[in-house]
Order: sequence, then structure tokens, then C-alpha cells
Amino acid sequence: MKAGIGSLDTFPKLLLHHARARGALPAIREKDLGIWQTWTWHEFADEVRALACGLAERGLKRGEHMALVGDNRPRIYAAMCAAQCLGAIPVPLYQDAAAAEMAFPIQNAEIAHALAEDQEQVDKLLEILPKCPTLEHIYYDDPRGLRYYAQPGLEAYDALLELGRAAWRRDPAFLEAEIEKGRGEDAAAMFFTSGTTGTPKGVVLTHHALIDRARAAAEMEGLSDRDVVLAYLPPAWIGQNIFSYAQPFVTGYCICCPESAETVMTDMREIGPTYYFAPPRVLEALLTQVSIRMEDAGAVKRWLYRKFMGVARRVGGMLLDGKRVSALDRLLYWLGDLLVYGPLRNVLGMSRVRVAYTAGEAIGPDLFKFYRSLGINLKQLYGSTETSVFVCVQPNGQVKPDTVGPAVPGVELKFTPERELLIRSPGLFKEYYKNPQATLEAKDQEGWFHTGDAGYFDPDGHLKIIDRVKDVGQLADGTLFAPKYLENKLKFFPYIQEAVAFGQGRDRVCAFINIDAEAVGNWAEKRNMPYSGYVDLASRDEVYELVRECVEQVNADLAQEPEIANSQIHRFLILHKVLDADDEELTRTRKVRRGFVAQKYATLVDALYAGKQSVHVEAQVKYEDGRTGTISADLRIHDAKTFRADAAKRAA
Amino acid sequence: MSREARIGETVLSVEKVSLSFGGVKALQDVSFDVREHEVRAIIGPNGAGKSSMLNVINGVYHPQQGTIRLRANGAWKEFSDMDSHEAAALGIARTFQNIALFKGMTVLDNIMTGRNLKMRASFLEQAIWIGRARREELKHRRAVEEIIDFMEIQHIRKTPVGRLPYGLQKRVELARALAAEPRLLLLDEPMAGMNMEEKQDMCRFVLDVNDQYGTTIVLIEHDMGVVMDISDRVVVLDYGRKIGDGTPEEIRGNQAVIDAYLGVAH
Amino acid sequence: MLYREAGQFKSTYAADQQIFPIRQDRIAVTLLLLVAFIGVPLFANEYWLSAILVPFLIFALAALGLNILTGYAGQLSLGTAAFMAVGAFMAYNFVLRMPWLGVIPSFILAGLCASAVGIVFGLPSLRIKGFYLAVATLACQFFVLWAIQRIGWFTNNSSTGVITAQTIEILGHTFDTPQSKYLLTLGIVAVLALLAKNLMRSETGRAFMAVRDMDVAASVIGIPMMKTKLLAFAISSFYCGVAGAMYAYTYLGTVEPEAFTLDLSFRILFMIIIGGVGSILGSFLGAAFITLLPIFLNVFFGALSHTFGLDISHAIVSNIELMIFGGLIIFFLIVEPHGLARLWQIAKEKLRLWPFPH
Amino acid sequence: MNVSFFFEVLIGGLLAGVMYSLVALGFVLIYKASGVFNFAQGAMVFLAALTFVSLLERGVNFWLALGVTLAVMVVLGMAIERVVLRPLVNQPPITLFMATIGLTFVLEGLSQAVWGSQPHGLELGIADVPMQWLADSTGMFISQFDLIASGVAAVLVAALALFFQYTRVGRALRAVADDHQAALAVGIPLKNIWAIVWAVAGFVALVAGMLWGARNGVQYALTFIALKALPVLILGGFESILGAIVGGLIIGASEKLAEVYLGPMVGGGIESWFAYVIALLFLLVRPQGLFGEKIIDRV
Repeated sequence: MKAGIGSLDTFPKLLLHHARARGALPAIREKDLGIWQTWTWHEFADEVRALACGLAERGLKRGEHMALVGDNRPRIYAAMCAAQCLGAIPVPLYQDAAAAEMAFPIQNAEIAHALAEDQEQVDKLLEILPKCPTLEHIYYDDPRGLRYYAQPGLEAYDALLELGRAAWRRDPAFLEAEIEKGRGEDAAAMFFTSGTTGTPKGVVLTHHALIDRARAAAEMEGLSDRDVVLAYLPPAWIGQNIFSYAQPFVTGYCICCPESAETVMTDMREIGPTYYFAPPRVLEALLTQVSIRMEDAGAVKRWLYRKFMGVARRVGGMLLDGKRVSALDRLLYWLGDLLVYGPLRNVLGMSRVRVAYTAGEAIGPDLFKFYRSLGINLKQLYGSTETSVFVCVQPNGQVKPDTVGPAVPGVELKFTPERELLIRSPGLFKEYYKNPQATLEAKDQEGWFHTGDAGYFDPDGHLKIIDRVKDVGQLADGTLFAPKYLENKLKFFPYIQEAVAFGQGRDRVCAFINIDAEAVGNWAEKRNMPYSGYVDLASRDEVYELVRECVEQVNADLAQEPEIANSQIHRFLILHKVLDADDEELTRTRKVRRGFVAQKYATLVDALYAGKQSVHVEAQVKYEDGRTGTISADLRIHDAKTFRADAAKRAA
Repeated sequence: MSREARIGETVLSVEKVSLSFGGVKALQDVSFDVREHEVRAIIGPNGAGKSSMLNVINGVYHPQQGTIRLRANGAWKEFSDMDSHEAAALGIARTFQNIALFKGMTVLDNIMTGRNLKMRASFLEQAIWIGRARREELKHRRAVEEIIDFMEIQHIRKTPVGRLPYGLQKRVELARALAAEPRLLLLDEPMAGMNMEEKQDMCRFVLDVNDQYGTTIVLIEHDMGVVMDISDRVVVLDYGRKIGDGTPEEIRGNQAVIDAYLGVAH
Repeated sequence: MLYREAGQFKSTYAADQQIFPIRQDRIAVTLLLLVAFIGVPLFANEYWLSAILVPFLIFALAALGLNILTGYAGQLSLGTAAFMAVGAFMAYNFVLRMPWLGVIPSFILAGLCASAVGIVFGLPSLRIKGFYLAVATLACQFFVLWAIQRIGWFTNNSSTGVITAQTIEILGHTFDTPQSKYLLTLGIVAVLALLAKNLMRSETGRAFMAVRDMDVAASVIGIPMMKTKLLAFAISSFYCGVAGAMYAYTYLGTVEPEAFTLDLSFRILFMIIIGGVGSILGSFLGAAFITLLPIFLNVFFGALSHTFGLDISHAIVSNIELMIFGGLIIFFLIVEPHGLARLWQIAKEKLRLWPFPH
Repeated sequence: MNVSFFFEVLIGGLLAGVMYSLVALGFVLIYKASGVFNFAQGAMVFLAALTFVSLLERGVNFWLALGVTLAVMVVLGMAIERVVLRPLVNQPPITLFMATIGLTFVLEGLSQAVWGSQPHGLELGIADVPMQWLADSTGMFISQFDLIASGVAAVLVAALALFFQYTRVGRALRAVADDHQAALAVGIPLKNIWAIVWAVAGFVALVAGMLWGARNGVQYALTFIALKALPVLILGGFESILGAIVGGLIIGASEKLAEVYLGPMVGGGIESWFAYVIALLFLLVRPQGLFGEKIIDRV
């Protein structure tokens, strides 16, 4: 389907449109200097124009790339659009990436211009400068600490803006013409996917792809210029960018940038977004926080919370889906809303949320139901960088915890015999930058994108994703082994932060566990158990006991599901360190890199299967400041009870 | 332009100052000068008269002998006896060894008090909250927010200072002093009682203040590492007398200073 | 719980610094004002208006005055009643001798006279602190009462020292019913409370608090000690003076100097201790508490003697009242030195975070 | 001007001053030991006198009544230490001061609730008449009662001075007054000391109550004598027994002289405030009082 997107076929054109149509409405807010500083669409357009002219003066040309390194800041988004005005392609980079990780994209795209948020980011760029000879211009937003930097080509954003304003006054027609030259088929942005293996790939997305998908989803949810979004995830991630750039440019809604990472909770409460997006790990962290804070509450509040959360679990989701509920339950839910759910939504900043999405990985059904039972319209979404996000979305009233909904209008789906999902959509990426080989592997001649995800449709036509095709394996006896599925089940317990399951080609399943230091720490304090830190906590008998109970509960659940009843976890150990993206054990989006972990901790895996009771480890860890150190510990391995899978036997 | 190149003419000169309390001689015949934009450290063993020296400079104590000369707006002002709020009006701000915040007020209000000298509205205008009073209040709020941003204390701006941990209180106190936009900033042991990380942060703030606002800084500090790192010149006091004056390198090699430090059992 | 603040964000400093930044508070205060200005005069009976609400408002204003001096600027005063006396008798003289002036200007001038007295007796505060100062303010209490009793001019040479307040007439309208007196009192108190709030949230208020919390530091950042302290005395006395004028005009009608004894000063001090030192809301809460407690006790002991047939004399009740007042003061100082206002603040904080405990 | 009349007034004033000193002494004792400015001292005087006189009126033997009253005051002192002061330890002095104002109300209410609020006469067997021999020889009319009362007060002061100087408890008290922390460190039981001090202050209150009660009657107005003692304290300093005595004499004398020579000019009744004005004027010159030490703000 080749639905037209009209004459406003690029983001700069959309911007000018909003500046005309709703110039006085807020386009972007930022908590800065104590208040929400606001740019209207008109002001934002002015800023973009000036910046574009400034960049042109400094030599940014059509087809070139420009790097953007920083947190969610109005100026980062302004620069994104300014580059697009000139036909250049913005490349947002993860602001928390190490300097070395930034080198590849800059070399790969031969980037000459970069905007850095502050001294920290400038330092990183200067560090890799010898490896990136193309990088000539580094602009910085916050001048603090940069006064004595003598690097040529280093220039303040404000200076660039001044330069641009002067140029704009001299020749306003230049920019108009440049914007007019833009076409929907042009590349709009390039996002580097972290990639669970190998080097990152630059995913090139066109204006058409992004605008088309953003609009399809916006129409489906009835988004308008009255909506408000909090931009708090890395702008280099498509999952944030689509909500804080593409969709506001399509609908004209306002995005809000928090003051800092530490104040996201408070800022969210102040803003009260109407449209919200959070990956499951954020929702999980929030729930953990709710549970911990509620444990500190007085007896009356705890009783109220327990009672009414029970009511909510029973009928909250049904009420949200518009199903029939008895009058008594309605009354109870109304009371609960007054005493618990309403205030809870309020302190979480979710009072005004009309539509909330979660995506990126599977979400525990209880976690998912928790938010829905509170009356928050949380829905699942399926998509990826290559598809401009929106592939499947659960429509209102048809929300299930274990599927991601039917295809969004315009998207075609089908499966290969190996259960791999294929997608054809106007939102598909153009190519992997300078990587025709990979492009060809991912997108076939007929335009089908091979997702690498395994799944199937349920009877209602909703897509259900189990795992990555390459990760879905078999135990030695040939039964299905879906490690991610197991891990997600484990991670739903508040005490377990991360889990890694092994079993491919083995006779049984074993697992690594990362405990949640905060939740378990709290639990320990309640029991007057002194401890010195994560490592100490992770080696306690009591904690092993706690985790064992969780594992056994998962086993009991698994015993109910015929296909994977054999995947019950027989043995586990609690890892001596927290898996960390800095140690490459997780991706930047915090997904476990299972292969890497298995390799790195091969001795531990062997010990699990060899039936040993304990194993000695020594591990290198990288601290935040870049230093490395060694941890050594004796890890104990515990057995967990497994359950007879009656159903499985009967099925067999 | 490098940092050193910004250091200019003398802005403060302490000449033969003596101070005593009922027979106890806190300072005897102390003279030294401070140049524009420099970071000047005063060091010495406990009881050497360091805090007294700061108290003399900003008018909390009045020396029995000697004068202080301060260059303000291109002209020299000479004084030996003035009130501390007059010193503030001349552009001298300071922090205290034992934190002297206003415990019952929020961080924001504490820092706002630092701008009291810049407010012109009468109390009647303030009571009615219109016109100049309101404008001033909003204008100075913005200026204070810049300082809050600078000192990275956004997350606590509305917290009563009494509830803050020690390290943050020190930071708030520095912020309050900065709010006055002083030309001369006196810091009395800004890093006392801090852990390593807090000390590093505070050093960075002191240097940033010096860089960004060009403020001349006189500081008392015990941690010799810190003093050697961040100060341009150092004065050494012992028993109320000056026993050394020069760059950190010179002080390191000064025998009198070494003796003074070895002589006391700290 | 009732505070639903999500989505209430500030995009200007003006919005951030308003008196009630939370929408729910603005609604509650508006409702309260509507009830006070419209509901109460319509429905309250004469006893409630004249014997409870009017004195409550007047005491609240006096407590507010004392709170400015003691709670905000940290200077303890035991001479509140004297400033009220100045206000009452000077208002009487202004109305008597300059009838063309009008009542409201007379009240203002009377307040200014109290300010002048306040400044004179505030002078010692430049040299002394704490209870030395408190004792010094006693001098004001005794001297002022003596002067009013001995100098005939103040009482228009009334042989008994008793004065009778003239009828209040503003712009041709006579305030002689309980309703109209209540409304006049309420109007004046509301306006003055607003002015006090504004003052306390701006530079003057911060200077007061700075002097209270740490005077050396205040001086070092440039706050002039003399001006600030004397201003605190002047403003505080002004409020007490106006309260005194209304005490004579809208509450008692006829007053004698003995109405303004040290006991009254203590009573008002108790209001701010119980209500909350350094809080405008506290002045009102404290005044309400101290005004209502005796009424409550009378009713309580009345019921007690009725049910058990005990004969509890008035003397006993008033002595028990003394003990309860004293006991409450000690209790509050030990348990909650910031009084009812802090309790309200804690409760509000809980409601804002509900269901979380912190 | 009549010289002998002047001396008569002066001596009368000085004798009255001794009585002021007696009350002021109660304040100083407590302030020295616990840093509390006990506004309730006046109420304690009232309570002591009222208890004593009520017991007498109920036919109790003089010495027994004295003993019982003393016991009441000691118990009260300890109760105050336990209930009021201990929970407020480490609070700013002004808070403690306000607490004692509250205490004043409690004590006043308590004494009247127990003993009733009607005034009582107290007869100690000393007539308040001029001493004839003195009047005959010098022409000055000096009250016999005043003289004896002063004598009692002087003995009491001397006894207290000896107590402080020569007893173990007295030395501990002085140590506590100098430095609480240090006293704690060397093992002086602070709480016991406070209780003792309050008990001693109760005793002083009893003596003052008896003397003042005998002179003016035992009634509510007795509480106001505390207000008389306050200017004495400002003048003499809160920490000095000597200051209380000298201050009392100065206030007593100047007040009487002013009343006689200045009073008629301004309409009389200036006793109520004149002492305060003297104290205030004095403060402007010497903020630390007669014998107080200069305080330097350490910053």
C-alpha cells in the first residue's frame, strides 16, 4: 500500500506548517532554571531556521550526515530538524555511550559536523578525533567548563545561531529553497542499532517512512495537538525518537524534556503526560518502587492498598476494556479509585495518560495487568528501528497481556515455515548504510523485512512473539526451549533483576540470576540482616532461599504449559556482579547478550551442569570512571524443585 | 586565553593588621595582597589566625592596627573599621567554616537572600506585590536559578536546608555567596569534613566560579593537596604571624613553613 | 490523597511563586473566603458573630503581628497588648479629634503610632538578644499602660479611664450590626493577612528570617541589622495596633486600659506557639484554638456538672483553664515546636504523597 | 530638700531592694545551673506562700507547715525537671523561656485550684512599724519589718554562698554552671544537680513568699513580684549572685527615690515601669549587665 502523505512530505515542511497553523501552541518544553521553559511552534521554527542557516554557513551540505550527542534537549531536536532542512541526515548517538563506541558511526558516515550537549560529550568527541579525521566542526550547547578549550572547529551553539540569524537576514530565500528541495523519499535520519552481535548498523529511514507510520498510529489513537509527551529515553533510540520527533511533527503535540535523569519522576508528575511510552524495564522499576514504598507505609494504608489492588486485579482490566462488571464491584472499584488508584496514578504522574505503550521486549503479564488494573490504558506495541516502530498495536478494548495486537493499517505480515515473522510496510527502512550485504539479508526482493523474531497469530489475529528465531532452540530431548520466555518469567519477581537461562542442546535448564539490590536490600533490612553491598547480599543463604522460592514458582507455572514443561529450571546460581552494558553483557537498551555471557562465564555454566555445589570466580569489572578492578568470590549453586508435568505427559 | 593570563592587578591589600582578643593576639602585623582573578589560599596550623584574617577582611572583626585597602570600581577604598554589611556592599562575600545557612528557609530562599543588596523595592511595594517589587522578585529568581544550575543543586531547590546532608549544605552556602555576584569571595575551609568525591566536586566548583565569573577567591584550606592544586598563591600563617607567601612551589620549599607544620602535632 | 497534582506545571516564575501554587489549595481558599464573606453573615447568629468570630479575627491579626516579630524576625516580645492599647486609644483620639479623617485612616494612623512606639522599644534589640530582649519589651508593656492611665489626653479625661468607641461610619455607611462589624473586621484582617504574606515571601521576609536564623551570616551577606530589626518591630506593632483599634471598635465597644494587661500579651504569645511560630496560617489556627478552648471547656464542665451533679465553680473552671493553657504550651514546645501549622503541613504532605508514606 | 527624709527614702529603697534580690536570687540559681530563665519563679513564690498560709490557717503548726511546704517545693522542683526541662534539653534558651511561661500558668492555676483564690493575711509576728528609737535619734522612719526581712534575706544569701563554696553539691553546681559538657564528662550527674537546684530555688521562693506575703498579703498579685525582679536581673546579669544583690539594691533605691522625687511631676505610679527603664538605659551602655562577661560571637 502506497498511501500518500501529501505535500507536507518532509519534517521541515511539517515544521513550517505547524508554525503557520498553530504557531502559538507549545511545541517543546524543557525544565530548566526551575520552570518549564516553553518554545511555541513559531519560536521553534525560528530557532530551526537560524540554526539551519548557521550550519549551511559552516558547510553542511545535502546528503551529508550530522551527529547529535546529547540528552533530550530542545536544541538537539532543533538541530535534527535544521540538518533535515538542508537535506543533511541527522545521526543521533547514545549520550551514555563510551567515546570508543562513538567512533564507528562517525567514521562510517564520514561525519563532519557534530552537536554535543556539554563538556562531557565534547571531551568524548575530542578523544576520538584522531580516529575520525572527517570530524571538523563540533558545536556545543552548554559552554560550562569549555572556556579554555582551544580546539579549532569547536564552536558554541549560540555563536552558530548568531551566524545563522545573520545569514538568514541576508538571504531568507536560500533556506526556503533548500526546504522545498526536500522529498519524502530522501533519507530523514539514521539510527545505529546496537545489535546483539557484531558491529552496529546504520538504519536509514526516509521522511516518508517515518511520517507515514507516525501518522497511521496517531490516527489510530486519535492524537491531537493537545497531547503531551515526556521525552526521557535516549533520543538516539527510535523508540524515543518516534514519540518525541516524528509524531509531534505529524500531529503538532508538545513534548517535554525533564531537567535531568534524577528528576524524571518529579518532572513526569508535574507535566502529567497524556501519551506515554515506557519499555517494560521502566514499568518494572516503577512497580518495584511502588511496592517498596508501600511496604514502608502504615498498617492502614498497606491494608487499603492490598484490599483495593485485589479488587483492581479482578475487575480493573475488565472495566478498562468496557466489559460488564457487577454493580458492587463497580462501587468497590470507584472507592478504590478514590483512595488508591487515583492517588497512585497521580504520584506516578499518569493521571492524564490516555494512551500508554510498552514495547522493546516481552512484558510480564502481572506487570502489564498491574498498570491496566489501575485504569491506565497500557497497550503493547510491536516494531523495530527497521520498521519505523509501528507494526502492530493493540487496539483499545482488545488488549491481551501475551500478544502485541493486530497489524497497524498499511502493514502486511506473514511467517516463514521456521516461524520467522516477515513484514512489508510503508515504514520499512531504506537500507543499512554502506552495508548492501546486510540490507539484502534483511530485506528480500519482494520488499519483505525478515525480523528474526519467532511467533504466530492467535485466533483473533493478534501477533504473539515468543523469542528470537535464532534463540528458540531445543533441549537434548528435542522439546522447545525459549530462554527469553523463561527469563521474563523470572524477572517478573521484584527480587530478580536479570536472569540468563541455558539449555540449548542440554538435558535440562539451568539459570544465572541477578538479584535486584534495592528490593532485596529492603527485604534484608526488614529482617535486620546487615549487609555490605550487592556481593555480600548475593552470597547469603537467606537470599538463595528467597530466590529458590521464586524459581520454584516459575517451575510450577511452566508445568502447566505442555510445550515447555520440560524447560523447568533445575539449578541456579546468583551472579557475583550485576550484568552491565559497560561490560558488554547487556546491550545499550539493556537486553542480555546471552551468547557473550555464556562465553564469558563458561566456567560457571559448566559448574551448573557438572552438578558442583560451588565454583570460584574472578572477574574483571569496569567502574563508571573507566577504571577496571577485579572481584573474586566463591559462588554457590543451588538446586530447585521441579514439578511433574502431567499435562505434558498426557499430550505426549 | 589561558587561566594564568587573566590574573591582573592587586585588588585587595592587607597592611600590617594586628588583632587581639583581651590579650590573646590573633594576628600580628600581617600584610599580603590579592590580585584580580586569582585563587589565593591562606594556610596554617590550627589556631594560626586564618579565620580571624577572613573576619577582619569582611568586617566581622575590627583590627586594632593596620588597614585594609580594596579596589572597587577602579578606586581604592581604605578602611580598618567597617561593618560586615558594608563589606558586602563593597562586593565581598564569604562562606563559613561551620555552615552558616538560614536553617528555617529553603535552598531557594537562602540563595535569594544573597541578592538582597540588589533589591530596590521598598517594603510597602513588596507588601502590595505589584510593580517593581514583583518584577525584582522574578528577575532575581531567574538569576538565582542560574546559580542553582551552576552549582548543580536543582533537585533540592525547594528543600529546607536543615534537611540536607553536610556536603550539599556547603554547596548551598557557596551558592548563596555567589548570588551576591561578589568581586572578592572568601571561603573558610570549603572542603572541611568532606569525603574525597565531595572534595573533588567542590574543587571543580571553586575553579569554575573563578573561570566563569572571574571572581577573585581567598580561601582557607587544610588539605594541602587541594591547596597546591587550585591556588595561584599561598599565604602561610602561624601563631598570628605571616611566615610564608608565594606560589605553591615556593611554599613547598619554604623551610619556615615546613618547620611550622612539623612543629605542631596535627 | 485529595491533592491530584499531576499536570500542574509552571512555565513562568510568576506562576511558580504564587501564594498557593497548588490548584486544590486555590480552590479551597476561594471556597473558604466565599463562606467567610457570604455564608457566615447569612447564617451565623449574633452570639457567634460578636462573641466568637470577631474576637477570633482580631486575635488572629494581633497574633499575626507578633508572629512577624517573633516567628519571622526571631525577636521575642511580651509587649503585644501594649501595642494594641496604643492602637485602640490612638484610634479613639483620631476619630474624636479629627472626625473628618474617617475611620479607616484613623485605624491606619493608630497603627502607625503603635509602629512608632514599637520602634522606640525595639531599639534595645540592637544590643541585646533572647530573653534579655523579652524582658525589655515588658518595659513597654508597663510604661504604655501607665502612660494611658495617667495621661488624661488619651482617655479624653474620662474619670474612670474607660472610653466608648464612636460609631463606625465609612462612606456614609454605618457599621453597627453584628454582621456589618464582622464583615468590616474580616475585610481588614483578610487584606492585612494578604499584605503580610506578600511581605514575608519577598526580600523583607527573607531578611527577617535570615536575622532570626543566623544574624552574623545575615550581616555578612549585606542585610543591615538595625533597619531589619526596627522594621520588624514597626510592622509587627502596626498589625497589633490595628488589631487593638478593632478590639475597641468592632469587638468591645467600650474599653479601659486594664483590658490590655500582660495577660493579653501572654495569651497572644500562646496563640503563636500553639498555632505555629513563623507561619501566617499558624496565627489563625492559634487564635482559633485559644478563642474556642475556653468555650469548649465551659460547655464540657457544664455538661460534666450536669451529668454528675457536681458543683464546679467558675473559679475552678478558670483555674483549670489556666493549667490547660500552660500545659498545652509546654506540650507543644516539647512535641511540636512549630505548632498546629506544622501539623497541618505534615498532613498536607501526606495527602500529596498518598498512598506513599514519604 | 530634707536630708534625713532623703536618707529615709534611700534606706527604705535599699531594704526593698534586698527583697527584690531575694526573688532575683531564685532566677539566678536556676539560670546558673541549667541555663533556663525560669519565668515561673514568681508563680513558685506564690505557690509556696499560698501553701504555707493555707496550712497555717488549717491549724497546722508553723514549723510543720514550713516543712511540708518545703517538701512540696522540692517535689515540685524535681517534677518540673523531669516533665518540662528534660524533654527540652538542647533546645534554644528562648524555647525553654517560653516553656516556663507556660509553667507559670500551670502553677498559678494549680495553686488556686487547690487552695482557692481568695487573699490571705500572713502574720509572722513582726509588725510593719517604724522603729521608734531610730525615728527618735535620726528623724528617719524605717520599718522594723523591712529591716528584719533584709536580715533574713542577707542570712539566706550568705548561707547560699557558703553552700556553693564549701559543699560537694555546691562545687558540682558551679562546675555545671561553667560548662555542661565538661561537667557531664567528669561524671557529675546533671539530672540530680538540676533537681537539687530547682529544690533550692523552691526554698528561696518559699522564704521570699513568706516575707512578701507577710507584707502585702498572700494573693494572686504575689506572682507579680517576679516582674519586679526582672529589671534587677537585667541590671545584675543572669549569672551572678552578687549582681542580683547589687542590682536589687540599685533598683530598690532608685525606684523609691524616683517615686518620691519624680513621681509627683508625672502623676505618680511610676513604680510599675521605672525599674525597667533604668535597666534598659543601663543595657544600652553595657549589654552584658553589671557583672556579666562580654560575649564574642565566634564565627
